[in-house]
Amino acid sequence: MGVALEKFPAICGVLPGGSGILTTADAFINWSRKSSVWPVTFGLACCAIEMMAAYASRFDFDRLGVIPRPSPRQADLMLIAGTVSKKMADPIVQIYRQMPEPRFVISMGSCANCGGPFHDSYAVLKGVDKIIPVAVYLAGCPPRPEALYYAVLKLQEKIQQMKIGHGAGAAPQQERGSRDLGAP
Amino acid sequence: MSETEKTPSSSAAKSAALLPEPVFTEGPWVLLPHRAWPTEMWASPWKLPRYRRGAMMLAGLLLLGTGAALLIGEIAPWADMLHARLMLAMATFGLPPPAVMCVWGALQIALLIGIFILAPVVIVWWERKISAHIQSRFGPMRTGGFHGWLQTAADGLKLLLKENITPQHADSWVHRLAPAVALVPALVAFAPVSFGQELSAADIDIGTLYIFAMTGVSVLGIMMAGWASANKYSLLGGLRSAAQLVSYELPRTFAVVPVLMFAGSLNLSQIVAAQQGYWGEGYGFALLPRWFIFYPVVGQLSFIIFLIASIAETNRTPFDIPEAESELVSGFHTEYSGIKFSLFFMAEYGAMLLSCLLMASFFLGGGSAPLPFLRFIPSWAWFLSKAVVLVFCFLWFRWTFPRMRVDRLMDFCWKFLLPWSFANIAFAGLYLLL
Amino acid sequence: MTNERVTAQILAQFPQLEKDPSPVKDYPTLRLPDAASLLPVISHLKDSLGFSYLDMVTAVDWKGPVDPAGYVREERAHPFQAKPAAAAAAKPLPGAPYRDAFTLVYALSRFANPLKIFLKLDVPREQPRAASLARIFRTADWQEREVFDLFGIFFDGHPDLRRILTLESLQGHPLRKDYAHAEDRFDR
Amino acid sequence: MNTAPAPSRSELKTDQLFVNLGPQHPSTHGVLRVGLTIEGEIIVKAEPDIGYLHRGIEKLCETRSYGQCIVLSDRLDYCSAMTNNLAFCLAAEKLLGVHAPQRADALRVAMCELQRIASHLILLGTYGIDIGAFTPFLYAFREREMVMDLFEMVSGARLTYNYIRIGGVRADVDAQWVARTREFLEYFKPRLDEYDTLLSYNPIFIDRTRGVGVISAEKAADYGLSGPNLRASGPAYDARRAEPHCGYEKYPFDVITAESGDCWDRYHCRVREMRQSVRILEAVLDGLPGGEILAKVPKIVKPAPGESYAHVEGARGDLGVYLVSDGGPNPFRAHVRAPSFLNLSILQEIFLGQRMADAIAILGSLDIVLGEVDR
Repeated sequence: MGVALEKFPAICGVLPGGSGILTTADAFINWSRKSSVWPVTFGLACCAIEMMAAYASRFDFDRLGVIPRPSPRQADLMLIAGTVSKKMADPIVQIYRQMPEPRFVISMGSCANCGGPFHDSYAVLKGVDKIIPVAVYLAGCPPRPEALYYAVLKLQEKIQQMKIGHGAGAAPQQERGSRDLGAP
Repeated sequence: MSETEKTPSSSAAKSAALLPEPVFTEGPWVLLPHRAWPTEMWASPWKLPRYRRGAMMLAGLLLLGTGAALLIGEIAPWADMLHARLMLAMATFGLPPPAVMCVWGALQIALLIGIFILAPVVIVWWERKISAHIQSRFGPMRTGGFHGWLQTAADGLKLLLKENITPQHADSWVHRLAPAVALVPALVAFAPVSFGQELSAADIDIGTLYIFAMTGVSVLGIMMAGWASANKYSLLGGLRSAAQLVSYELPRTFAVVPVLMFAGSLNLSQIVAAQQGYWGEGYGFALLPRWFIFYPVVGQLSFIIFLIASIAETNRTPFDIPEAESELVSGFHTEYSGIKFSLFFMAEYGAMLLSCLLMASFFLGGGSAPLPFLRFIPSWAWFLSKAVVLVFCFLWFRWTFPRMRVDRLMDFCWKFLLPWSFANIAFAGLYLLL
Repeated sequence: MTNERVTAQILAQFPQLEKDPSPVKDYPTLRLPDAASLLPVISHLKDSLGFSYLDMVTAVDWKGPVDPAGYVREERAHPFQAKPAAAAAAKPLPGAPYRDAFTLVYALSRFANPLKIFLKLDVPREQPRAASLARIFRTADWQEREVFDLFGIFFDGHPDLRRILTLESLQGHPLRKDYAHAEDRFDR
Repeated sequence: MNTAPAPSRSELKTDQLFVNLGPQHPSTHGVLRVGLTIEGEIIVKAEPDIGYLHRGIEKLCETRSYGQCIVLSDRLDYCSAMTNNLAFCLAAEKLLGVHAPQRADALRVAMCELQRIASHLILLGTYGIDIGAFTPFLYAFREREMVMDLFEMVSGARLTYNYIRIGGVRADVDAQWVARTREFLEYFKPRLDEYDTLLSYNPIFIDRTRGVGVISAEKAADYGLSGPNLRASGPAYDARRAEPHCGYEKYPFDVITAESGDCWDRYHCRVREMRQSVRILEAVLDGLPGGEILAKVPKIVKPAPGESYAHVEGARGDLGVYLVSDGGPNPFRAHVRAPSFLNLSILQEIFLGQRMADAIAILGSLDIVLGEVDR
């Protein structure tokens, strides 16, 4: 399917009214992508508890169509929920590489953003964006589940602006950005 | 027990002796505004307007469905009419009858595939809603407006457009073939199912045998997936599932044997036909429908064995060992992404629907109404509603039970279900003898 | 007082032990004179006095105030701070018993007549070595590994003395006061 | 027909399989990695690999002031931050030689017991998921949210409270909070029975956990297990009884023990402990003393050179904090006796000979929090 999606903008380019088709396709594709953001079940530290709370009854992430998948192969989103220690950095990159395009990362909490309260520790990675590209940064230590909601809504806004004409999809642009990521 | 609650009076008296009277001081901070605690929900849910609204909505939906079914009526006459028109139209073009058969067959197949594709979409959404309501939450609410009814469609479209990864070390041909091998048998097995009066795509005489033969093939797909993924979790999941599916195939098949003995046929339509009528009809009042589930002892036993074995066959909790999330990540489909993963998903839900349809046919009288005065509702509506109730049971079990351990699972099958299904055949023979 | 009775009992058995001049507050604290007496004392405590539970094995590095080079400070200016906070080295404080030694601290408890007792053992900073308790208490296994990881104190007779918490590639032992962090590939 | 004798078990060529459990795995409760060598479904070797969440908290404490260290202590065992606060503050108070006022002590007890309920609820939920029942997780978190609300009322935070301070607590409670807590307790008691019907006495659940991962009392003490993991094996060692802090001796509660030390006992000890927490909470609220909530403590805490050790009964076991002061504003050395760390160390032994599925059940029943294991 990825191939078809890559060729699609070029095919539409030669068709009459191709841009209209592209826009409509964009609308549909983006709607489907933003409506079912599946995060990989993956928690690191304190924020993971708030992430669990967000899945649970009161906050109920399922309302937005967000359900956790245990396997990164079936996930779209990686929530970096907690402190990224240096020992954990390589596994995180590996998990990120196992995810299929399009994939997104929410850096949840101060620790994942910049090291947070452990910013001067010898064992903590100062920001997960040093190893993988991050779509949404979420402040707080830990952020409340409502804040995580807000982050997902922001991510949905971002997805809404994706265009297959720009190569967003199971497509080269993001692949260049992330698949060839040199191991730190 | 030592930890039983102390009576409040004694504990209060004791602490009062130790501590002075409680004093409250006012602080400078602001307390949170009132939050919705579940306490009022537990006190009396019917006092909550949203609870009443939800119940009314469900009742309305039920009435709407009944009304629609009444409007349409039996489908078989419509189909006959359509068939006659088609023959007439094609005869005017001078096409021979085999061509009509081809076109008619293609139409039937398209309809079945449509059901097969649509049913998982609806069932998955319904499962998410049911699980959510069991778990005191809402489930999908946003996608598509009304209660997230388009959620699964969005999921499916997204999965279709996701990158399709074949792992580097995987056996790529087997890896790609596995979802198809898992899906196609589940799809093909729908052919002989009788959806109502004279309503089956292929009314073949060995229908039951055919269905069991076909569903038996899908284990191959799961094993292929587990083996070809080059992932240890997948391998373990695939092996577990091979053992499980092959084992539970036996009690599942033997549980149907009494039904076949009573009906005297392997044809699903005739099995359903054998369950028409009511006990006590001869005396002027209808007590119970002559469904096989109401045959004393034999019927209930074979129904329960068939239900349990079907849950195991469709890899659902408490028998979801092949894809045990907390042990094997996602079991045999750990390495599958995008469309291939969704094919597995569809195969699972298709198999589940098939089991429910079979149970409705074998044990619940197919399209026959439970009581004579309800016969005005068309048979296909009865059939579907029975299947829907059974699907609900499947979902309900899934979200209630823990998972069994793999060795216990095998013990349960070989040491409990299988002997009882044999015994049940003997009971059925006794019953027929008397 | 059970505290004092138990302390007296132990002191009677092992006269070379002494009461610690700076005890852990509220608990009987004994100081071991040399590394050789560690195993006999602990065995005696376990076998004869019922201290069957090893609470804690840890260490203290007494070499002056902590070196700021052990912390990673970003070069870029902090929006709320003109300069990195810990750039200036902490001054040695008067009255603190700084010396060139590690102190190993052992805490043992017993369940019947609950009591906790602390044992201390000084090991030199050069060639820090002590006997491993892993043969007496299995819980010492991981705790000694942790002490080895963070302080670099070797435990003779330990079944599996490897790093447990930090990265394999980490240079030095972070909880030593003179630990200086070497920039690794993650800090860039 | 082939007449050759069937190969005996020893002649069959089998191969061992190395399975990497974690660091990203749905049921390792964080970032634990266990290297399992399995033969068929049986585990023949298990190597826990920890440190994936090592943040160097003990090192960081040496440049943070005592007040700032409380913030770090929150993040140790993030499922029960209150007890961590308490352990650190008790150790610092011993160094300083101050005592919290009576009302502060009562509030500390109340918060710690609420925290114990919240923490055990997390175990109850996640253990259900480990065994394959998803629904108890949602129920447990529904109740936990109410505790979070109560904490939010007094501290403003949901997870990392920084509420217990050196010399007392940060903020007082008012009548509304007390009423709310009572309301919660009344609501919570029947829920415990509900959990028992839904999960604890479910035949499949019992089948999965009874007789699995048995730890004898000697082995538990040998490995330094504490908390419910130890008590499930027999020894009735509870820091609240052995060395009462914050006036625990005034409140009625039973030390919950069990006999067999299997997974079910470890799980059910926690469920029964929640009942005891409810009892303690009711007693605390019945006799909440008046007065100050914070003792006179200098703005900059500079204890005289010395050492102190304080331990409390945290949700996961005997949580101790060992502080050394050199007279400066920062702790000279801070060590945390982390119960999860020691509870985890028994893994390498009890995993042997178990099935893969049981391994998950055992790991879940130990109730580890990686933040505390790795520190």
